[in-house]
Amino acid sequence: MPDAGGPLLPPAGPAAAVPGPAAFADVLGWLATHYNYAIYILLMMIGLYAVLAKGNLVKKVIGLNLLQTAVFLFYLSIGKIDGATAPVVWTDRPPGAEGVPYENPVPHVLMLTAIVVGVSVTAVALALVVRIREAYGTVDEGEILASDEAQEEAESARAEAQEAAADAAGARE
Amino acid sequence: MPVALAAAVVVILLGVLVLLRRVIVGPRLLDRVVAVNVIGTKTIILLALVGYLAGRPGFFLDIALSYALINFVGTIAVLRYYEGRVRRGEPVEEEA
Amino acid sequence: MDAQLPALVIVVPLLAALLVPLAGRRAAWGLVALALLLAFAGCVRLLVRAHALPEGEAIRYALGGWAAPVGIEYVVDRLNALVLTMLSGVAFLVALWMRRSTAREIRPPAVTGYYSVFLLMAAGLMGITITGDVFNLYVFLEIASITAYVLIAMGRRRQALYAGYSYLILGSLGATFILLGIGHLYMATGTLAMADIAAVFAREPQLYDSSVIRTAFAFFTVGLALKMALFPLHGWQPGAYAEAPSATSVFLAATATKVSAYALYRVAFTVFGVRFLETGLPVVRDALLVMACSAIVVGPLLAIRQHDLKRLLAYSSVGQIGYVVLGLALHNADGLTGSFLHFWNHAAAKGALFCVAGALAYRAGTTQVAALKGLGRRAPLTAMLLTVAACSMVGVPLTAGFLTKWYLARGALEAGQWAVIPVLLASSLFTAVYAWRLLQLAWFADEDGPVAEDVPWSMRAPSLVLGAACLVLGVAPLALPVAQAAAEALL
Amino acid sequence: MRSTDSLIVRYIARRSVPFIQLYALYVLGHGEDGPGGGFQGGVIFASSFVLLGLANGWGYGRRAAPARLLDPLLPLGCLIYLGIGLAALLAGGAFLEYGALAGSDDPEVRRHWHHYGLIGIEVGVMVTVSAAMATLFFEMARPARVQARVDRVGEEADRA
Repeated sequence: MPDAGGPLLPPAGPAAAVPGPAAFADVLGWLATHYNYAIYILLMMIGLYAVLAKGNLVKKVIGLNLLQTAVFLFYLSIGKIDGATAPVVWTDRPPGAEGVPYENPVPHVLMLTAIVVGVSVTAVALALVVRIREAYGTVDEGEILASDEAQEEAESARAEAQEAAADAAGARE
Repeated sequence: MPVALAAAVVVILLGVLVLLRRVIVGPRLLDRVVAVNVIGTKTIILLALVGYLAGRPGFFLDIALSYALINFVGTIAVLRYYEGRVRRGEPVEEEA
Repeated sequence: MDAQLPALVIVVPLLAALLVPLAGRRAAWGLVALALLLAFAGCVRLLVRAHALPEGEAIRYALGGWAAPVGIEYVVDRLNALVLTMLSGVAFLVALWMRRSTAREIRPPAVTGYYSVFLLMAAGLMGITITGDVFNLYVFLEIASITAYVLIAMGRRRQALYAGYSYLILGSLGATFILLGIGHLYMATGTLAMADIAAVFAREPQLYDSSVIRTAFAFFTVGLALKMALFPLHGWQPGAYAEAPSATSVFLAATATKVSAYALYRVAFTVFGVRFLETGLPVVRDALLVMACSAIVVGPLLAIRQHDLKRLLAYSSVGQIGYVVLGLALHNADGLTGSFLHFWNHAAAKGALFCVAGALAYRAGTTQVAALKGLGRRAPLTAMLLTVAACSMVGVPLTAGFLTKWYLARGALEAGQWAVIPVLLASSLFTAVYAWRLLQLAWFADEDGPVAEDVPWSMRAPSLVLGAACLVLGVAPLALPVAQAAAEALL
Repeated sequence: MRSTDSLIVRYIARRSVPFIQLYALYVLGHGEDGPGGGFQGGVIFASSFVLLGLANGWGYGRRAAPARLLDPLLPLGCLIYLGIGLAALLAGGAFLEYGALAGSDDPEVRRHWHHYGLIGIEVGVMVTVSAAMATLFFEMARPARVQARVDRVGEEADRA
């Protein structure tokens, strides 16, 4: 398991500067010991892609959730201790398990809070999407923007027509 | 004993892999739903096995129980979605 | 009770937020105003107490009786006492102001809910300011943000829904980055209390070279820049301010983004330490300098082109947040003083301007700039308010905005950043262009609008207090010693 | 949302509600020495209403958990939490320092009261979480015809 607080990147030696078999081995070694970072970054990028590139508002929310889950995994992986047990008081320890340490409970607690926050954000987001669907009849970002634009144009055209009519009335008087 | 438990875990994980194929390829929505549901059932067993492996079955079983409940409600929710589309005569399968 | 004040200023609005839905429609507004008045009184008392303490000390309050590295701690020092006073003061004034405005803009069954969420947001913003724990900061940041999404989406037009949604997506993205920053910080230092992290840095200065710490700081900066709508990341902000109900716009524009800016100050100076800005990751400091300067120029430039008053003011806020961040990038006493002064100055000026927009929406039913025509004749007090606040935004001497620019300019000279001076001048020029357009319409356009009366006094009085603050803060050296003390305490 | 066609699903959903709620209370009580507590118990409690709504139709579930019951419960749970915190503050401790509720300095008594305080706030959390989760489900799954009725009532109130 990766050690918390260890160097994120392999030491930059001369081998790392020139891409070659040695640098490749370095990257592999980094992956072998720090695969939790690789996984969380990969998940985060998938989520980020969904948030930025998808036009469907619900899919954006799913992407956001993926992003948050990636962060949860990152936190939990930094709290992991090799061979440790779940951080809940273990009263009936069997013989031979006296020396087993607990995992770091702090990241777990933090993520419990973060999950609640994430659920609240998702709830608000979905409620907004429901209301948007009622107001616009679609959940597609492009269609919503186009609909807004059409409305603005119609409004400004109406205002101009009114002004022109008022001017004409003023000219007659 | 731990060896047998670990072997069981491996077998179940293999089963999950096989089921994942069914989730991804389909072909029908119902296939996917059933496959996901079976994966859920396997997860419950997996949780229990991990509990015994860790030597602390007591609260891993609690988690397994809660998971079973959520799995049940979740499956019903997905099937209700399916039922609603069938009732309204909307297409249920994704077009290829 | 005095010892319990740091907890009470948060708990009282929170308690009122829960009581409002139970109290029923009649008692709701009184409860909101009372809770925020109590919170304001508490914050003023905290400000006085924080300044009575010797240099470098702070009021500390351990929640649940658990002392700092284990439990969550509330800390009030000179800097956040200043922000707290601004926050609760503006919240109280907006609470007074919003009764008539919400009655017109929010559907009656939703009004108590609106009040409740408003109080939650005020409590969340004050929580961000007062907490001494980085994870608690994240939680309060999310409370304030989630309530802000709701308050924005309650606007009358359907565009408000989409504006709220866009803010939600980008705000949550920012919050996730902040959460990652906290995670990296915890990974490297093993603690979450701000004072404790600072102690770890003091003990092990080699941590400044660690890539984990640098990543953490980069995540904090990007996340908070998104939350405060710093220039290239301001996309969510104009729509949100323009479509929100008037009371939301006033409160958000006067406080919300500045609290995120405060959080960046807190993280950069208290948690990482000023030395980290200089030696650890100077590239972030330079990037902030460039972002702040471009915000200061581009914000008013974009504002000139707007036809909707609220959207115009929103773009001007994009520029104004640049002033608040500039002090961080300069990190010397004068620069920080200028930025801290701006916490109060901008709250007063922008709050007053959005009050004018709200009054316009209340009377004329529109916020188009063209609706300002003849305001000087129809509503002379509101027009005076517009004039004073606009002058303060431009930075006319004897108004509050001038002091900000003066100290920022001095700070820039001291830091050797000559390029900042033309940036400040250009921004004043551009601001003057759109301010002149507003004033010319209000005073010299000779067309009478359809409405011949001003807004009710319950709306006029709080906005006049904000407008008066623009003048008082500019003429009487009231805020200056407070801001200078806060700046010296940080360095 | 109409009820499902399957009699079996409807019947099982109805009959399992009390068991789910009992299990939720068990999870709540177990928060101190196992995986459980207010959040988890609250979500499981709410899932019983969600199940009812899913299987037996929106109206059936909503009658079991009506809005006029859930809406006051939402702030009430938080008020229990804050109230205990403030009670500790009034008893001379810090905010949320449950031990101070004992009113005595005996560490043994304080420890007991610490537990009572903890259980009290867990109950508050459970009330709010279960009410919030059930409200979320019922509001988002609200059928169009109910929505239309709510809008009509709102407009009438607007005019009044």
